Amino acid sequence: MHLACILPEVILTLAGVLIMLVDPLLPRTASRKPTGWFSVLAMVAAFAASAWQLHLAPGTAYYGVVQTDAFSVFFHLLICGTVLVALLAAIDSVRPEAHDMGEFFALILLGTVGMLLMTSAVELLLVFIGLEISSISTYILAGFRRRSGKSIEASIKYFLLGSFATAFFLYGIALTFGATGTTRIAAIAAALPHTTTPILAWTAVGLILIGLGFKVSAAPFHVWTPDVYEGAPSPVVALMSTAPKAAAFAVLLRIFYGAYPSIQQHWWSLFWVLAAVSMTLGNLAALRQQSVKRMLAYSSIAHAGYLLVAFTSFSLQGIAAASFYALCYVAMNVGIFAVISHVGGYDDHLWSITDYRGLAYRSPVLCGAMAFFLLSLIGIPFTGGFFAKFYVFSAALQQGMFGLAIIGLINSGIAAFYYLRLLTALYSKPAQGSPVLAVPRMSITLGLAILLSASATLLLGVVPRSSLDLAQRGAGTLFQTGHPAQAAVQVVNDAPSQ
Amino acid sequence: MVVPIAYYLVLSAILFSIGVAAFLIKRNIITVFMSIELMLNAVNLTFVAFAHQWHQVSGQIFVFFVMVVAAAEAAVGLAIIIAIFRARNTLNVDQVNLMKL
Amino acid sequence: MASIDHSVLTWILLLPAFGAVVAALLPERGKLVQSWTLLIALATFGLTLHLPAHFDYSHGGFQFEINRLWIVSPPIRYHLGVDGLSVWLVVLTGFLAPIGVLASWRVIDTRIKEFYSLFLLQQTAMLGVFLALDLMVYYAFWELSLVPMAILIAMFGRDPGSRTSSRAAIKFFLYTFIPSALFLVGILALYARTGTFDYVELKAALIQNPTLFSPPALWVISLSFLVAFAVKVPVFPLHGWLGDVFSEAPTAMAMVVAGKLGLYSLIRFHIGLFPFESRRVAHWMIMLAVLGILYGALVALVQNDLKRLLAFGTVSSLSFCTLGIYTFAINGLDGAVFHILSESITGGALLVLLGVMYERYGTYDIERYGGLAARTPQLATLFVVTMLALIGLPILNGFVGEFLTLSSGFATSHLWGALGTVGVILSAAYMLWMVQRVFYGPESPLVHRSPAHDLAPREHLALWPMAVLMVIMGVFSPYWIRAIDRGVHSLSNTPALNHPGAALLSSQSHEGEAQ
Amino acid sequence: MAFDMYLVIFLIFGALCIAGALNLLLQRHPINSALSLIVVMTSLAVLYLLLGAEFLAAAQVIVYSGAIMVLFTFVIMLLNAGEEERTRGSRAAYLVGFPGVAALLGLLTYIFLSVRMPLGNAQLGGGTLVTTSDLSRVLFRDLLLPFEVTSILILVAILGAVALARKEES
Amino acid sequence: MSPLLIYVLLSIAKVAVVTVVLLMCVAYTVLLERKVVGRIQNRFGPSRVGPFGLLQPLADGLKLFLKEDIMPTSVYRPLYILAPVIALACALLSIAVVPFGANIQYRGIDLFQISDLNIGLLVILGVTSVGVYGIALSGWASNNKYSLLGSLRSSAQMVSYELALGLSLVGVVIRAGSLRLRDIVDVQATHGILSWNVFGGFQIVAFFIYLIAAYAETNRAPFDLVEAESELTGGYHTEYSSMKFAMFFMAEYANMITVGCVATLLFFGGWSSPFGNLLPAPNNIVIQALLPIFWFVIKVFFFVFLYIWVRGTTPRFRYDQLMGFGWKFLVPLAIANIIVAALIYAPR
Repeated sequence: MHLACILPEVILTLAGVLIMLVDPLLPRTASRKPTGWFSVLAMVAAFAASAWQLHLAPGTAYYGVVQTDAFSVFFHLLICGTVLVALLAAIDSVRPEAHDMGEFFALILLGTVGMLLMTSAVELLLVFIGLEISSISTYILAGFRRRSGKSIEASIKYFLLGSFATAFFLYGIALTFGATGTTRIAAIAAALPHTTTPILAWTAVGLILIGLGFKVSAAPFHVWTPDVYEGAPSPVVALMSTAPKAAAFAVLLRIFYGAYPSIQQHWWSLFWVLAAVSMTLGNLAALRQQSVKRMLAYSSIAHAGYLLVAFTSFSLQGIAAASFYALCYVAMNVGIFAVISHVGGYDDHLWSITDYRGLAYRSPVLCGAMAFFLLSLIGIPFTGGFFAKFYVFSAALQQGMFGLAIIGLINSGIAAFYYLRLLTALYSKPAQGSPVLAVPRMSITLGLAILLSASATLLLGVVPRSSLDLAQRGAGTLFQTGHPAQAAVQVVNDAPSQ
Repeated sequence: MVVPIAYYLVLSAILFSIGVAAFLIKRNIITVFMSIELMLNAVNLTFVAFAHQWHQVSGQIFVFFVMVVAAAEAAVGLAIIIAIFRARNTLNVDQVNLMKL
Repeated sequence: MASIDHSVLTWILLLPAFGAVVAALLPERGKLVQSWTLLIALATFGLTLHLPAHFDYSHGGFQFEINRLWIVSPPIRYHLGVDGLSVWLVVLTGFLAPIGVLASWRVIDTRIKEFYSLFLLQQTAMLGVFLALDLMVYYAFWELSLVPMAILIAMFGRDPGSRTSSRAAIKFFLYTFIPSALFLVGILALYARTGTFDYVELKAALIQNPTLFSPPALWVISLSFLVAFAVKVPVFPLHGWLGDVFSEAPTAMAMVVAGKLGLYSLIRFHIGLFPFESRRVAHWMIMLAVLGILYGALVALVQNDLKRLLAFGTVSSLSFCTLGIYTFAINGLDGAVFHILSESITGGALLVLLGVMYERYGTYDIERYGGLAARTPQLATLFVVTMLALIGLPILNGFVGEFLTLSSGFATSHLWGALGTVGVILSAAYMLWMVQRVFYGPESPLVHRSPAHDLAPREHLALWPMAVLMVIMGVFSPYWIRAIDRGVHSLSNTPALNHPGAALLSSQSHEGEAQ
Repeated sequence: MAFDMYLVIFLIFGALCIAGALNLLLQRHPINSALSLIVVMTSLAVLYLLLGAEFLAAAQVIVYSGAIMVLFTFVIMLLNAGEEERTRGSRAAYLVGFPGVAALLGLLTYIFLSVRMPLGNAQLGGGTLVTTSDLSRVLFRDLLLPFEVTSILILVAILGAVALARKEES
Repeated sequence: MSPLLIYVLLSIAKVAVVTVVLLMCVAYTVLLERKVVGRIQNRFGPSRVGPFGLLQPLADGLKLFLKEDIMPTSVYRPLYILAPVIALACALLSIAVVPFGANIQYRGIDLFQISDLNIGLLVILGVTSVGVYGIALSGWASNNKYSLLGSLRSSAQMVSYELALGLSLVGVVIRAGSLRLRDIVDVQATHGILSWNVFGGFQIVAFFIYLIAAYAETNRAPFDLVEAESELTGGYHTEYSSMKFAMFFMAEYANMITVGCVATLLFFGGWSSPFGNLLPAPNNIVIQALLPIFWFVIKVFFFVFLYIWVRGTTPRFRYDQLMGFGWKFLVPLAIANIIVAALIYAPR
């Protein structure tokens, strides 16, 4: 029973270890592609296992350290699906002759274990360790293209700022522990209303927000994002701009709604500011970018801002909207980076927006996919991006956050501009005299990756019902467990009537 | 034989702040990384102090895990630093700027 | 009613979308894609004709309704329906599609699949806007309608891939998108209080429960609606995008870009949902409309580019509709809706004609034309007929709308009415002057050099239906007005503020659920 | 007198910590910074002892001073890192950083001192000594899963260190 | 006298006695080494100063003390001076927690152990791990390529073998259920040699791992690559002379003795007699106190002798062999040993 709660994690760990064991035994000259296929298989299994977890009765395991509920399963599915797509995109984009591909895939699998644990952990210690596993593996993956100075530079920047953020996050946990004497999320929520040192908890909230703000690249903690996205290999960016971020958002939700609901009045304004600054700064900076990857990096900052809008509405809809936004965001982002990793090439020889001019004339299908993802990022109806934004802002408006909603939607107008710049470039004729670099044939795996993410984006835009239901169920579990205080009040109110 | 817990916390806050300051102004990547270690150590002190206050073992265990994490980070971080030295032949953060910040 | 009545709207909506998907998959061989698109467009048109044929003119509410729950929470309903206001607009959209296909038949010679599938997608989006009765569904189609247009402008601009065409695309997109974003805030704000996106329920809720919103809040919401629609129309100071789009967009797209979506939305959602607030802005809107009439006409006078001239002419012409709408007189509203129809047809016809000329001479520059009438008499004839319709010659369709709107304008304010009439004269002036410069006078070197091809059968096929329609609409206007009247009756001043809206609306919503 | 002893030890090692940390900040040669950091870490170990965390004190010395910092010095030696150049650095770091750090310090100090009473005092002895077996009882039961998961973390770190430090074959 | 004063005075006395004895031992271990290695190499070793050369250490010491203290110009001075101090201090420090004999107390003060800590074993590990800095910094501060290479080698070597060393002790700790050295000895005391960890505790594999790793930790042959004369001249102490050199020298031998003490405590029953309770306990309190010390010294001497013996007879490893051996053989073996030990002791 305990093992069932961490079944996906177990599968992925075993697979990762197996790859590491087998990899040295393979002949030096042999292709490492089969390890990629194997990891795809493992990820599918993990996805299935997560789906199977839906039928488990929600509950905790391992002495209340992990919790399986609709919320964790939702994010499990999201993360497994995203990593699956990223893996598919990576198999043929990375150089097949490289000898460290076994490690590459093993790192992805093990990193995914960390992300999955982040979403299901209800003990801050496990959250922290999961966060570190996923972070460290992404630091390494970012520097995987070692021959390029940029890649390793991205790695060091990511590493230093990520660790810096970790220290803040940890400080926040320490102060929470100081205020409540526990690091279990439910216990914190229960102890918080009675603490003698609430000011510690308030400080903790701020520090945790700084720490996780870095991880989700919310402005003003976003400084690493553009450089890292630009420098890291595109298949890795497809992964690290999506799954770890979704996991970090899950942690944010879990911590703030699960542990700190009783001091909500102290933190919602922080989210307000963070959201507004992220949206505005991200979009304004994206306007000036020439590099496609940098532009998308800034856009991801803006998207983090949109998502944070959902946090300001302290409601079930808010959680559901945030979860759903995370889902849509990863679907479209992993897709667009899958395209970029193919078009730009492993060494990013095509990087600027002008390089992408006339892509429609060279490979119409890829270009169509990219255009579709861009439209979703803009938030055009019948794509996931639209509904995501819609839910987030409707949740915010239900709490009367008019200012934030208006800032957000004006921002989405600004954002449309730079996405369109790329979009129109795709469909323009290539500039005269510029060398037309051939895009290599798309491999089946990449096609599959793009197809998966595109269909996910489309389905989320047309029939969002089932995924939204799951998000709402997850939100329900989180919102209930997060309110022992309210439950206590109800008991008190019930008492006289008996 | 008493010292207020708050003194320990203030000490840890001082160390943490010095760590942040060092992170911001040091120019050698290794030293920058060391300032992160200093920050983590400061946090550890907070944990131990609170563990003492609450008579809770879990606070100390947290520190134990932080040490493990710090060790893992050190291994990876130093490997990255070696790799960047190979690629760029410098350890100055200001010269690690192929991409504009 | 036949059983198809329950699903006909869905068919109308899905057929072009289906066609778009298939068109994207078809091989580019011969005229296969064009033929397929034409087939789909004609089929859609055929389906839309079902609506007026089975329309119940005695009934003021929505017909052919379909109302299913799409998403449970928040409750978004797949709610479609037509009433007298939208029925003819739907038919019009269906009617223009095959003409658009015919107009692009030869002009579009690269990336054919992309063009036609986007064209059909645009068709779906526009039909969706006219049919949707759930605000979210409506908004979805409203936004969707931007996309094919923007991409097509970027891809098939006058000089494909040039900076100007992508700038026009971006300009068009942003002009509409940013106000739409605020519009979405407005929708969400309405939803936050009323808990529904359904047009009918929302309207009832707003009427029954006036304390739901504070007056300033409702005022701001109504403004967010108004701005989004006004940009799309475009109303006078917000018309910046139109010139670029007209001059860059391919003919088939330029035909549909202006006018009807925005004006329809103004009537349906601004006036319909916010009767009080819209009356508060009425005199401003009338003023803007008249300014638009004059400004458009004056700027059109000095244009040297045919398409730009047409763009400003369109601004001027559409302002008559705005004028009519905000008089809140039944005449004005009838006239406005009728004028939307006629303007779309005439303007479309003119664009096709310009396209025909461009195909032959490769320019829109008026200076380089001259004496065309002698070489291409059929073209000239049709051009003149269309032009006369546009300037509002009696017995042609343009007259009806202009007359109705201006007369109600006079009733509201003599000054504005008088100025609007000046606009009519000005429009006659720039049109006639343009025709004179292009078709008469000495043959220009360009015309002299080029071989003279008069209209081809395909072009006849595209143009004659419109020309015939102009006459029919001018003569038998009551046939259309009859339906429109039912649609806009409840919105007009005469009965609006004291009519038993609540009772009527509640009966409608019951019907909606019964279906 | 005994009361004073405890406070005095705390003050001595606290001051040593701060001095070490400041020295880390001020020294220009990385090896000096590293040694200062070792001083900080070792003094912290003493403070842990004062707080009754003897296992942690030992672990602090073994893991931090004995393993992590050795790695640091090793790398400094390997790369022969010289004195750091006083490049201008980003001005933003100075403009925003220092006031920010000062504000952070001030804020945290204020907060901690304001809750001085509810937090109480640290006492030597008094049954607060946490033995290794107390620790292991919690570690291997309540926190078994995090402990196991740590192995994945270390695995990732090893994998990464190997993958990154390996010379790229061309 | 107040109890506190007695406590302080007695503690200081203990420290002084232990330090002096240890340093004496160090000096004579050097002599022993020269003698034994001499015999192994078929020569006599020092024999001129005093009877059998017994005063040789004194002479060596005097020479080193009186020699001019040379400070090379290009060294990094603070660390150059600090390094030998660290090395010697760490070498001497760990003896503080070693119990030399049975727990005999005078006025509540343990006579045969300077400090009895719950985590004695960890303290030894901690101090040893800090000892790396002495060698590492000396090489770096010397600003000499041989020194640097020597200290680089030593850092890597010591960090690598520390792992195996630490892991090898886990089995012992599991058996005792404590990190306190007295507890560890106590569980081995009952049945004499049969209950020693190395035999009765099934820790013979662990013992060998410990021994090998400890040799590497102390940079002794066959792992003395740090100061391999043929490759690196003097290795890390190439630039050192006189007193500072002597400190390194003393540190090395003190470490040997510490290793011997720890091996005795952990695997050979510490001060307990090899016959366990077979022999009747002596009545005389003095014999009762000194007999354990006798056993302890015998055992430690054995280990010290073993050190010298190994040095005299085994060839040196190559650097890659050294690393490969440590990581690919010792560490996995140590982990396997932990698993076995856990399985053995789990049923209890």
